[in-house]
Amino acid sequence: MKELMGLINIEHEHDFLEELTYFRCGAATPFAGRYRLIDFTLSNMVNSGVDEVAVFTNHKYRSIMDHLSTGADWELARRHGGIFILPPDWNDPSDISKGDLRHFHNNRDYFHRSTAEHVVISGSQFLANMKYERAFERHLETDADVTCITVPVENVLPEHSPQLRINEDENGWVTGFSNDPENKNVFSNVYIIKKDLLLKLVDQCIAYHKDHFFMDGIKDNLPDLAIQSFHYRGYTMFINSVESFYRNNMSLLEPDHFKSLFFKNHYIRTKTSNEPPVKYKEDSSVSSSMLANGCVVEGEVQDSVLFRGVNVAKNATIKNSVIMQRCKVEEGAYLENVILDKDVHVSSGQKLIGSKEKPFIAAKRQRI
Amino acid sequence: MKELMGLINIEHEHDFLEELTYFRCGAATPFAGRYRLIDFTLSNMVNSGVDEVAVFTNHKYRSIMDHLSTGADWELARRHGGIFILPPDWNDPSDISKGDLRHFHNNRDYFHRSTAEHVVISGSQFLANMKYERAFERHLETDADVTCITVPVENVLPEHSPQLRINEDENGWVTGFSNDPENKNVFSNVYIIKKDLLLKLVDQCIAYHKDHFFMDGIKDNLPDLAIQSFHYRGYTMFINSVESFYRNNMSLLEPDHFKSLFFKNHYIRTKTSNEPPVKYKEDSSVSSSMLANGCVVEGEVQDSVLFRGVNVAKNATIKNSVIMQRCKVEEGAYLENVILDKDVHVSSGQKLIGSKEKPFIAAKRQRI
Amino acid sequence: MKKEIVGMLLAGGEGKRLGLLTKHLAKPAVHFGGKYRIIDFTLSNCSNSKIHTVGVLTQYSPLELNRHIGIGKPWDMDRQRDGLATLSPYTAQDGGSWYKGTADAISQNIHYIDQYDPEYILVISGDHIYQMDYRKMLEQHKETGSEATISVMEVPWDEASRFGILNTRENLEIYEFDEKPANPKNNLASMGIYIFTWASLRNYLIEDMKKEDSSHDFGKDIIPAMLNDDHRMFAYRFDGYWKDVGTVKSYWEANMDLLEEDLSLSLNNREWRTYSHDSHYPPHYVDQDGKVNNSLVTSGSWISGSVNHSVLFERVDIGKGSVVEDSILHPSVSVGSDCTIKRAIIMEETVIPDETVINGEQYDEPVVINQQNIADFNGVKGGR
Amino acid sequence: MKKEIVGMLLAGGEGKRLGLLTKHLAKPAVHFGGKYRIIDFTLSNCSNSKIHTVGVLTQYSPLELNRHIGIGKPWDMDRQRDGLATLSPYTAQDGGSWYKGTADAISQNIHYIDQYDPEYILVISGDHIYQMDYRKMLEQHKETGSEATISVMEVPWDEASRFGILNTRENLEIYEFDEKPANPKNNLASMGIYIFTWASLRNYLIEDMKKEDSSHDFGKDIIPAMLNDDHRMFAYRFDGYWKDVGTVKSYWEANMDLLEEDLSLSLNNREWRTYSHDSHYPPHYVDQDGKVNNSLVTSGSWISGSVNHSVLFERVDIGKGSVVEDSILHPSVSVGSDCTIKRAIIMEETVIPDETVINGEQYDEPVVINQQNIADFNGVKGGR
Repeated sequence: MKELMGLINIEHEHDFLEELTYFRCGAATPFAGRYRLIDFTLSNMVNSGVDEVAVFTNHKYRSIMDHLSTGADWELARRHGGIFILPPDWNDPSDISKGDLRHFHNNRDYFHRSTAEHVVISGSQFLANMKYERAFERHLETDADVTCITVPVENVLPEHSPQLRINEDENGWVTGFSNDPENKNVFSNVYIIKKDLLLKLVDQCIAYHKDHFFMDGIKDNLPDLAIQSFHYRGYTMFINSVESFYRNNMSLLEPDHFKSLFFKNHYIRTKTSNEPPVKYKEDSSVSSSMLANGCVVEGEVQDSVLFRGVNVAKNATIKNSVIMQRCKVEEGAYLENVILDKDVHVSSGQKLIGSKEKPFIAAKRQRI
Repeated sequence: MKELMGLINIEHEHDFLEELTYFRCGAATPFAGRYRLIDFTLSNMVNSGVDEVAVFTNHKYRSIMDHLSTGADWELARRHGGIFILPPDWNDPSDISKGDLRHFHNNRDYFHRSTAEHVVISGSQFLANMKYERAFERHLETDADVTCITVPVENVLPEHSPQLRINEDENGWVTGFSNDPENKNVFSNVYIIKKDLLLKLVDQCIAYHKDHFFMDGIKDNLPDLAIQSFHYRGYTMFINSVESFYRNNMSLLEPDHFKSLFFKNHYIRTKTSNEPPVKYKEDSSVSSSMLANGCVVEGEVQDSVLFRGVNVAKNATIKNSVIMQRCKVEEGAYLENVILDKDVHVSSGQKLIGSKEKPFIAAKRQRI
Repeated sequence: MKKEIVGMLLAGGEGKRLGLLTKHLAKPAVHFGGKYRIIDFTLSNCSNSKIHTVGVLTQYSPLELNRHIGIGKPWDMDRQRDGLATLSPYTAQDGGSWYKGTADAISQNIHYIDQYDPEYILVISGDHIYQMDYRKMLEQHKETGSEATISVMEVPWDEASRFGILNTRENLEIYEFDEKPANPKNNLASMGIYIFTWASLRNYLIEDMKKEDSSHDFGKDIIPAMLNDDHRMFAYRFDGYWKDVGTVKSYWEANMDLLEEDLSLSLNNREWRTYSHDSHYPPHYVDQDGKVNNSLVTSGSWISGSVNHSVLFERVDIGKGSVVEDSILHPSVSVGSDCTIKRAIIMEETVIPDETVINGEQYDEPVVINQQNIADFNGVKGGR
Repeated sequence: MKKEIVGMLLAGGEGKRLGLLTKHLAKPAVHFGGKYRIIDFTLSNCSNSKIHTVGVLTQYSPLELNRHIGIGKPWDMDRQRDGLATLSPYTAQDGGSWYKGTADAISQNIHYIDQYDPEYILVISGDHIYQMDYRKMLEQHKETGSEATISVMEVPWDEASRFGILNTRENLEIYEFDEKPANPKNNLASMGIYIFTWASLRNYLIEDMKKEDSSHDFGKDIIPAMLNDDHRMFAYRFDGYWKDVGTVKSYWEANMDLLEEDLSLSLNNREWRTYSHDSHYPPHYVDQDGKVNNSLVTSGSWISGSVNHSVLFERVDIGKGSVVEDSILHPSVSVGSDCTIKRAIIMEETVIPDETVINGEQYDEPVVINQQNIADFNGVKGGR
């Protein structure tokens, strides 16, 4: 099998999560109890046998560096290959590249030093538990220049609207890209491309002062390229707004969704920690909720996501909420439709209620 | 013993090495066959039992990140403590700090989470193989607020001129800082400070819009602080110009200097590699030179420093030169007073001659 | 490379009284406390006490134990010149021999210890559950100028005859060691934690190796020999939680102890963490029918039934209508629907069919269940 | 966790014929080639062949060997669910036993292999020097549909009677194994590198364990038994450099071979790196009186004398006026001034006084010197 190398490119992703992304980039947003958004894509690559992955980061990259660290938790702490976290640090005065092309241009080494002939490229906002093997096989069989992974959705949701839609012929060849809201064939922003072609398109984009590799280099070159569309039909999410973030956390609490995402395929890897098991006390009452290790629960938790190390005191109630790492909810507090960022401390007797459409959000380290 | 934490602050160091620092910061400059400048300070800290070290980097920090990586080669890849490479990545719109105070302000966490009560702070341009234990003992004994390590030099060299000079009384208390060229008591830019005081001075500097922690926070507060001067009398170097870089490389080739720096104390740690032993062939002729692993030598090498993986072909001659990693010097080439950066390829028969005062420099990856 | 103190962790015992639990597994590697193995507690003690040079002596079924400890990464012991070393029996030019007793295991590895030229040596067992700062014990050892310091805890007088009792003077200097005395003179029981001055112990070990009638055991041979020679030896008092998990019953009790509110040992203590490996399982899920009280539950589990006063390891499934009480469920145990499980220890990967009833309350010890013996214990539903 | 192929690396042999070199050291851990240990070559072969699940079977004096291999970091084998495992002799409920032969060592670790449910198993020794892509051998194994594939190299016909010779048909199918045949029918010698189809080997191992008269050896028992049952077995031809460093002479020769210009094995090959640990010693230094030709010299060394056709490990000092020729100097050897050393192997940390003369040319084998025996070999200067 010809080998595949990976690239996670978050240069063009904006920080959509209001208070939650003041100090971290979108890709580093905590999700589903113990993960960050980027874990899903990175795990998919690793689980597909990709053992070199570069991450093109934008600003606020410290959050990504801290999380991914050496890559050891993804089995990517290798002497050769492994993970390459590439923040923007460029010092070539003669460099004329723009947008994400600056990354491609300044990190050419990454592509040259590998023997892989194809690259799988992804953002961080499309979440699924999938392997790329089948798409890659198809890519090779059809000898496509590029293979785009698409999701045929049943209902178009708000988070689909910024995604490109793909038109294709009966053999899966892409005939057009658009943002047509009627088209339910949603592009996942994951694609496989021949490495030689990638390098050629990078040169071309730079020469013509372009600033977006996919839009300018691939989409606008469609007439000259053979692009396949590969349909993925498993459980998927697009997270690109507070609303989609909250709704998808809640939606994951449906047993079927939870099982599809976490138990259907390989496990999603994330940064490991030292948290002990969850301690349930005498009077705890928990239902339809997921709890990460390190929590201590004495109160009531319903339809909620608790990250690592959350403390829920006696008679406290948490409903339809997302409570991030090490939050403390004291006696008698009542939370409904709430998102608490890390280390928030809710005092005894407090009542916080948001709406399903617009949850109440508390930023990191607040005391309420 | 009260514990000591470390900080390497290279924010105010400029990239003095012309072509050699176009793409790397000064602290990452290769030196003495297999090291980078920063290795000396970092090793001194580790060899003194310091097991948490932060590095405040400036621009071009990728070179530092690549070199230090997880810190494993310095035994600093720890689950708790270890190394913290902190590039400038700040996103707090309310932050009013300036200069290196931005680092101190945005990385307060680093100081708070440690139980150490004192911090040893250093730049990267002062090179020695020393332990800080004795200076620290003295710091505690005298209950100094700050202890500055100074070097009483015999001959003032050009590289000493940017360094502060220290006046002290008979008990070692600092009475003044200056740049007086007559004063031979040169400040090494290494000092130990009480952590509480450090945090207090940081607040004060920020409140008054200062931009240089040592100059504004310590030097200008001398009347209010009890500052000790601790004399270090071992072999030392200051590297802050091409001239001092080259001269000190050459000076290290004196057996006494080499032994003082490398065999008198602990070993200087650096990034490990996989290079095989140096292969000397039939006709090689080498004298008064240091050679790092991975070299293959068939020609003549005199009074020179060869980094890892350098190839010296038959009848090639290298004199008084510094040849960095993986350079190839082909048959019959003649090099004298030359600095070659990494991966330079000198073709057969070429003649490159610089002067002792101004060596010939070739930037990375050139073919000559 | 000189070290002040080197730890020697005895992890080779068979743990016969743990029955099925140690049939194919070294006792220190037995699962404990919802995500740990027994040895994690002593290794974490070393790490938290900043003793990073530790030899782990293994002999019995060490495969999983070795895989678990590796080169000690979770305990920050993966170091270049010191760190953790696994010391298993080996052959040399004069042949090889198995470790014949606790002291013999150390004796056969004198060359390992000598590499570090230590002043002191800490000898501990990998099968006790406790959180202890060995540095404090070392400080006392140095202050008293002892040749040996033995950690002790007070036991109720009426139980003292079940322990190795140290008879001490008022200043805690030991003058006599009583193994399971019929009429105890004291109630300070040895916890099997020793600090020795290495130069002194080294001689006793070499002497002991020569004695054919010796059982090569610290408690039975080395300590009495040292006392006999009137060496200065002190007891070190420990007041915290300590438990030898040597039997199925004590193993079960120690797990259940973790559910107590005011235990001095806490897995949630951030100043004294218990380190182990972490998995990549998702957070556990309690569905709308699930009910959990007074229990530990770990990543990857799925609770549709009722769990009370139990310890559940990773990836445990509890089916709808099932009731789990006073039980310990090892990793990847799957309990079907409408089961009742009481006072049982269910071993790794056991699949329990729907409507199974396992009631350990009728036995003296909690029952240990695996896939092979499950039928023997399956009672009739409602027959409790 | 399923793996296509698992490597089993035999590293427990005593290496008696290496004499002093293996007195306190497992043979695979003996220093080799200026900065390596013998086992680095096979471990690097595994790593370069992308076989990352490897069990290393140790038994004899494993302390340094264990420290060297750790959890396999230099070879990229420090992985969470597979990677490198050290498999030393252990006890189980039915007691314990030492590894009695190459096949027995594997048999006692069937449970280790079974964890990975492999299709194939690679059996190699930790005491051969060669660079080989096991994937190519595996490809042939699959293409031919063999039960066993044995790597072979051509040896000169007149030496064939010193080897285990495989008699093959034209397509390389093996029909007979001749251990040191008086009248060899073939000149293809077994290199002790086997790929087996695991399901098949597993049965033979279990059968072999039951045979009391078996020596439990691959060459003597398993292969003949398989041939006897008419299994499909093929030879795999290898043309590169291969050397068994089983004697002091062959050990010395293999080191000297590294100085050859056109050896097919190269430490400088960036496509097939030989991995090991690296040290923190500074670059080596050749002073104004130093002279080095045709040699390997490593970090931390200091050369003031003359070195010719020799292999110097880390931190070796050669004093002024000394001459070193045809010799191997292990780490931290210090040679005083005005010494002459010829055809000698000087062991770790030996300090050689000024004016010592060691001339190994007068002996059949190169001399092996350590601090204890140096006086026995010290000749009179000029007396050569």
